[in-house]
Amino acid sequence: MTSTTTTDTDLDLVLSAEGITKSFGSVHALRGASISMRRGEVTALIGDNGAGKSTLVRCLSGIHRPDEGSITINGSLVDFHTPLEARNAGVETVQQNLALIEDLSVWQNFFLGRERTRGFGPFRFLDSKAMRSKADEMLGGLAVNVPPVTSKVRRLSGGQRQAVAIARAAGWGSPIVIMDEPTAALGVQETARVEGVIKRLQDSGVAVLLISHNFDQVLRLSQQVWVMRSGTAVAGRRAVDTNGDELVALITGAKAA
Amino acid sequence: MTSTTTTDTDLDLVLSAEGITKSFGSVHALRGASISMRRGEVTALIGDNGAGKSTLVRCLSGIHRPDEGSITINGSLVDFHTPLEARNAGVETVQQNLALIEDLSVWQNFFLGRERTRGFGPFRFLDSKAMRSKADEMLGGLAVNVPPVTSKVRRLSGGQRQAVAIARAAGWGSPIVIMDEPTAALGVQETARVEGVIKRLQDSGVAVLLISHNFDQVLRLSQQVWVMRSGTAVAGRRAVDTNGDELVALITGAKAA
Amino acid sequence: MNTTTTATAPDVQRTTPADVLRDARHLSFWAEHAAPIGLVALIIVFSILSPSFLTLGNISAMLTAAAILVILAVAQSYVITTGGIDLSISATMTFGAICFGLAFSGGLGFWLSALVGVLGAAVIGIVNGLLIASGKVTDFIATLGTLSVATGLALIFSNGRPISVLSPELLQLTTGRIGIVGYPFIIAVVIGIIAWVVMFRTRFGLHVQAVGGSEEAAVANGLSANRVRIAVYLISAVLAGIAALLLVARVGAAEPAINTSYLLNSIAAVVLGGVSLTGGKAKIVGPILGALLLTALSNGLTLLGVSQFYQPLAVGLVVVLAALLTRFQKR
Amino acid sequence: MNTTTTATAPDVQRTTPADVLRDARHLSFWAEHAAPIGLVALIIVFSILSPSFLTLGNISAMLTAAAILVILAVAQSYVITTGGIDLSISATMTFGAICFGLAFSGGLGFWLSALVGVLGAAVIGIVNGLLIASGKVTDFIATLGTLSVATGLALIFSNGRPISVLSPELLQLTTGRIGIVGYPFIIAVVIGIIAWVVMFRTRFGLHVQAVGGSEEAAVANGLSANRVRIAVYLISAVLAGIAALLLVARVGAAEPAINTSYLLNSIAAVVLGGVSLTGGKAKIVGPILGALLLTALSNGLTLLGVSQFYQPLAVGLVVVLAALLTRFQKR
Amino acid sequence: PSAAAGADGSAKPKVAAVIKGLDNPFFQAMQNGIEGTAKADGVSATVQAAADIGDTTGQADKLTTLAGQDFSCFVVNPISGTNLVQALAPVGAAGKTIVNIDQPIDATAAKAANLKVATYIGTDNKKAGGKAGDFVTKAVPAGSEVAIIGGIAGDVTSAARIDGFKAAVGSKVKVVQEAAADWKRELALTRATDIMEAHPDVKAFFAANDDMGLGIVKAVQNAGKTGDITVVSVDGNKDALQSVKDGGLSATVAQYPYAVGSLGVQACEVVADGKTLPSNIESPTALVTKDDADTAISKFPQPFEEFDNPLTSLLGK
Ligand SMILES: Nc1ncnc2c1ncn2[C@@H]1O[C@H](COP(=O)(O)OP(=O)(O)OP(=O)(O)O)[C@@H](O)[C@H]1O
Ligand SMILES: Nc1ncnc2c1ncn2[C@@H]1O[C@H](COP(=O)(O)OP(=O)(O)OP(=O)(O)O)[C@@H](O)[C@H]1O
Ligand SMILES: [Mg+2]
Ligand SMILES: [Mg+2]
Repeated sequence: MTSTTTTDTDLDLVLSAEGITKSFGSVHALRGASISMRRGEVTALIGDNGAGKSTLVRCLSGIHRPDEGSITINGSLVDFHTPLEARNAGVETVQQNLALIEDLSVWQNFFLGRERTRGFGPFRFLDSKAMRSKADEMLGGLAVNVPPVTSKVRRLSGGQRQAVAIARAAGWGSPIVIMDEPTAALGVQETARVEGVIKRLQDSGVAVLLISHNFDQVLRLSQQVWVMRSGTAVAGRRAVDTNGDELVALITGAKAA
Repeated sequence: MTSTTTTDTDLDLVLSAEGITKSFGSVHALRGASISMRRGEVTALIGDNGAGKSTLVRCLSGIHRPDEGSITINGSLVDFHTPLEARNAGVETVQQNLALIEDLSVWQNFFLGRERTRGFGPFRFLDSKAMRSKADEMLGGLAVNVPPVTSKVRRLSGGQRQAVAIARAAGWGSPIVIMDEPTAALGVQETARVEGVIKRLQDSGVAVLLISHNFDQVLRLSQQVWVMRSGTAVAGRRAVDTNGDELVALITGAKAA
Repeated sequence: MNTTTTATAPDVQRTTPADVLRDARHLSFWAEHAAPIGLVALIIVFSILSPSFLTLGNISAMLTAAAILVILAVAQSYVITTGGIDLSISATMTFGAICFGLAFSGGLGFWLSALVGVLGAAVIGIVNGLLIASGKVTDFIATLGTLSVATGLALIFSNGRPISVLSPELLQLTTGRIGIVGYPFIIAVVIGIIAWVVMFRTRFGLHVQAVGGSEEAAVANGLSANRVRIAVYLISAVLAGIAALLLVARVGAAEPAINTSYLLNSIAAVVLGGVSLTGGKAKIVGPILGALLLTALSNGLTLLGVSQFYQPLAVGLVVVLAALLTRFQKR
Repeated sequence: MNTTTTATAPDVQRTTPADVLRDARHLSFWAEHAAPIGLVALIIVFSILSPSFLTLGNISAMLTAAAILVILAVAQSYVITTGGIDLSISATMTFGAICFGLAFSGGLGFWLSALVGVLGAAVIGIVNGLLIASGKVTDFIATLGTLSVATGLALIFSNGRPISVLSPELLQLTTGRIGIVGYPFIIAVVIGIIAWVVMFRTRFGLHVQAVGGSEEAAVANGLSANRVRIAVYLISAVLAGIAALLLVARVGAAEPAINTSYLLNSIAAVVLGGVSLTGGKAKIVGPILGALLLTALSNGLTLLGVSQFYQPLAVGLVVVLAALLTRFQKR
Repeated sequence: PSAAAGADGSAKPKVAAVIKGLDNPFFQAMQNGIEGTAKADGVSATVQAAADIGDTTGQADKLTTLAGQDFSCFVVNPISGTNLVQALAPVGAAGKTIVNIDQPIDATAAKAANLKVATYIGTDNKKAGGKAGDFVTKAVPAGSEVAIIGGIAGDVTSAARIDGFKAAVGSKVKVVQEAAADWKRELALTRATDIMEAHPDVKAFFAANDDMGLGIVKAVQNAGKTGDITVVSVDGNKDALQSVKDGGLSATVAQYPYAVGSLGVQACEVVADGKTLPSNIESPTALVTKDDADTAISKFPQPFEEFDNPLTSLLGK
């Protein structure tokens, strides 16, 4: 925590992405971005609109497949074809758009894609009771004020939704949790709650990747900051060694890294 | 600018809303909110998610009709049935969702609802040349880096879109401009540009209503701050008389106004 | 202006029992239940106007007549839940019937022929699914195309002629009954129950609803939207194939004629059942009741001897009225 | 890891000429132009296979035969641009034809009867518009309902029998021609031109596209989405009424039979013309070419003596292929 | 005078036929009649059909397409009395032969369009309905309840057959209901079942075509009333004849579509030979009951009773 530089041989490295490129038709969203995350740290990813932050996150969480580059998790190379594979490798993500389904209930959203079933053979039915109580417990454990897990997401306010999405990502004990602008649309109270969750995750040894436009938040919460510009990570800084002005200069390109 | 209280008899009052209520089915979004705006000032509206800020904005801009309450503009009562009426009364709004149409070009979006035509009688055709050059001029005057006005909005980045929406609202010389979270998703550079636009509007005598979750921004830009909680404006403060901590306390209800 | 309005409790999202009651007095209550309410209303009206309407014989006849539409409505409901639509459903049924008829005349025997019929229909379903899921063709156009293709194939295979099918199993299927309920309706109900259990009690059903609710979110949560879509069109086609067997059993022949009315009625039944065409909200019982409603409407109008000219008018009015009700549905 | 990658110029949004060229080599170029490309391909194939295809007489016949579908495709294109769909379009045409026929047999004379026919159709359009705009009924269901209602009314009014209309004006309409181009196609082209000018050169047309692009944004910009929607369904119905006159002129009688094929073909023509069913992207020339393509397809298959049974198959395959192309369209 | 008529009278006509929808076996038999006779006589013939029974303009379009080619004789079976008149106008103007089969072209419309039809060959649908009506009046006691099931509401053929039926039964039986079953077997079954519920005493059904008749037979069987209820239909399709034989349908009025098609081609040949046609050729219709079902089946698709073909002598065969 006191070292000011990261090295590639760091034993604490849980995730590293090297030279990731990704194009959509003629739009080159990523042009060889490299970042890394360490165990028990909050790593921040900042950059202007369209810098490629969300695209990088989508590559890490299996929604996109990078055109080039490699992703290493706990020392072994991975190649995600689907979000499920990323999940199974221990990467949980809170997408920028939350990825909740409005017409389903809170617990159904919680377990989407990893439902628990009872019965055997072709006769496997949803074990809704177990899932409801587990979802209740997970939300409760985060001490966020949410309505019953049986209510539809459609009836939830923006803040409540964000809480559900974050609790879902945080609740599986995954070693890596990525949050894409989790507090962008949140009010003060909600923001404070989410920051609390991030701190608690960090304390329990999880590596958190936080995307945010809010430098105060970034400097307050993170240990390592990556700055993206035009599809590449142009600079990496230890949070203690930098300040808002330097970050702005790095983002705008006024200062070379 | 140095007075620390607003009074109802203020001659500079350009807009005041009194006791606005609005319900959607069983959801009481507004429960008698009252705010006012003064000429040449930036008025901020803050509050937690779901406090009713956007709903109030939508009432002021003619999208919703309040269930109860009155809106006064330049001393005369108004009752908007459509957004067009609000526009004609001098209220321009940048909605939280920007209200741009992706499949239309920039200049078409600019003039939507107030197109210029040539010809006479039933044979009135769009004067696209005039509109294109006017739109170009309006965008250029704001000195924002945008692509040609003939390109489709779909091809614009988030920041560029925000610029178009703001230029559109700012470009008609309307005395009142409302901006609902104009910088929520913007990066540092884009945010700085938008703040520049707001200051310029203010300098030219326009009354600006700014909704934002960012207290630094609010305190930096505005002269008057209204705090909303649960559908009412619980407090009004002159910006010079308050600080972030007080605003947080007012928003959360930790401190009564 | 500096005076403070006291903040009321922040219960914006809470609904009180009083609200619920007020809602029930409002139209949204009626909207959620357009099909059962309409059905009960029709039954009351018709049984007052015609003494034959509520006789056991007529009820039995109605249920048997409703069986095919019930199955198609369940099929269409799966597709519509994902936000799609299957315009080829009745053409697929026709195609399945012809496949069955040909196999049977070819001497394959009832069970094998039935399998051929269902598999024939399934092929159309897979084509639909692949076009829509992998080909990214709009559901509307893909199934409009396969509607034409299936119709053409049915005409070509059958050479445009009905194929008589006389088999004891088929006869059993039409005439067999338990109490007053004929086998066709029993089959339809069994299919309805299975469809309900699959939709609401299995992972697959949850995934169907999730893809309909938001494909992007579903994919981000590790579901394969393509696989779900293909499965749904396959289910629709297989059910159309089963309906084809009932159709052949009912008339004793496989006919290449196009049944546009089954297509429109299957969609109308689903909408009457309270399912929104935008997807994400699954219902099975509603569409079944919608199918019964449409069958009862046609039966009652015939019993009353209402002129054939007034029947489309009556059906149109019922559909529009029900839709007007449904719009008050809560989201 | 602390080393800096030099930032490249931020040209993420800029498209270079090279990109455009690459795009053209890609499928999106073909997709935007599915209708003209398909039309040219068909013309080449048919004129090789049949010497009669490109004779003046056959071209003239094709154009006349295409007139009604061209008008309906233009009508449907307006509706689809707002993101709606008009399933009642062919039933409205039938209803308009019956109104015209009744007025004419009632002795109102050609011009007044024509007005009655168009007004009759317009009523259905207004009902559609009110149901969809004010009643907030899904377009699909509202027009499905009025399809039934209009059919019923046409049957009731005509007592189910065709009404012969023998008028010199009508005869003139069918037989008159300028060069090889018959009056019906000239009328269709004039309607197409007016529709194009209105769509792309007037405020109303811009508003139609805006409402289709995003109703919410259009309303926030001071447009009345309801008024636009009602207008669009009214336009669709009025054009269907004009098509009804051509229909009566062609078959010499106003007949109460529904022409379902016109409905499906009008939608297919619009989609072939490169218009997406989600709305917001207006096209007029494309749908007209789509209508010509479908007419040429049926004409060519007839010339080649292809059996009736293979015709739906061919149409279905063309629709699916064109849709597969269109999916590569750029957004 | 036919364009292709040679001086020696041995010229063969080039025949184009446009008939109703091939989704009905009736018109398939008609097509077979045209093609079979053409082949036997060494005449070239092209047959096109409407997509379905409601496809009036599509049929006209097909005819227009063929009109532009070098056919010398057009055999047409229009869907309605008027729908082909406009399309035929250029054919008539070019002096080509027009032979009208099955559904008569509306005389006033033809006159208005200056159209000369060489001959009309066909069965009066009204007469066919009449034969069915006569049969029913004999088969059931006077005053019995009778129901009618027609094709698509508003269809011309259906209306003609039903009108004929009603005229024949007059007031001898009581027509309790008239329903539409869109020419479909399944829908006829449903309608008949419903009608039997509403009118348990119904003694006879008349269906406007065989397909619907077979559906009604099934409904009667399901209700266990086989033998108690008389079912008559019109067409004389193979399935229907078989059903008559097996005791399902009580009778069908055979219209011999094969013969109609065949006569159409022969009429073209007569004109090509430079001879004149009678203005009206009646093709046979016959009521087929259980007694003659076997004969009818063995002769199918030819008429089972000898009939006087005026064209045979003209062709010198
Ligand atoms: N699916 C896609 N198709 C085409 N272009 C895309 C797609 N996703 C992203 N892009 C483009 O890639 C670039 C990077 O987008 P990205 O969403 O990664 O930016 P970001 O850094 O997350 O910005 P923000 O701060 O606004 O969220 C942008 O120019 C965007 O338009
Ligand atoms: N059209 C609507 N229908 C039903 N409920 C609505 C509608 N619009 C807003 N609401 C509800 O009204 C309340 C106030 O919403 P509003 O959008 O005004 O909040 P806000 O203060 O703008 O919040 P944010 O900071 O998240 O933008 C919320 O509970 C919201 O769910
Ligand atoms: Mg992003
Ligand atoms: Mg808001």
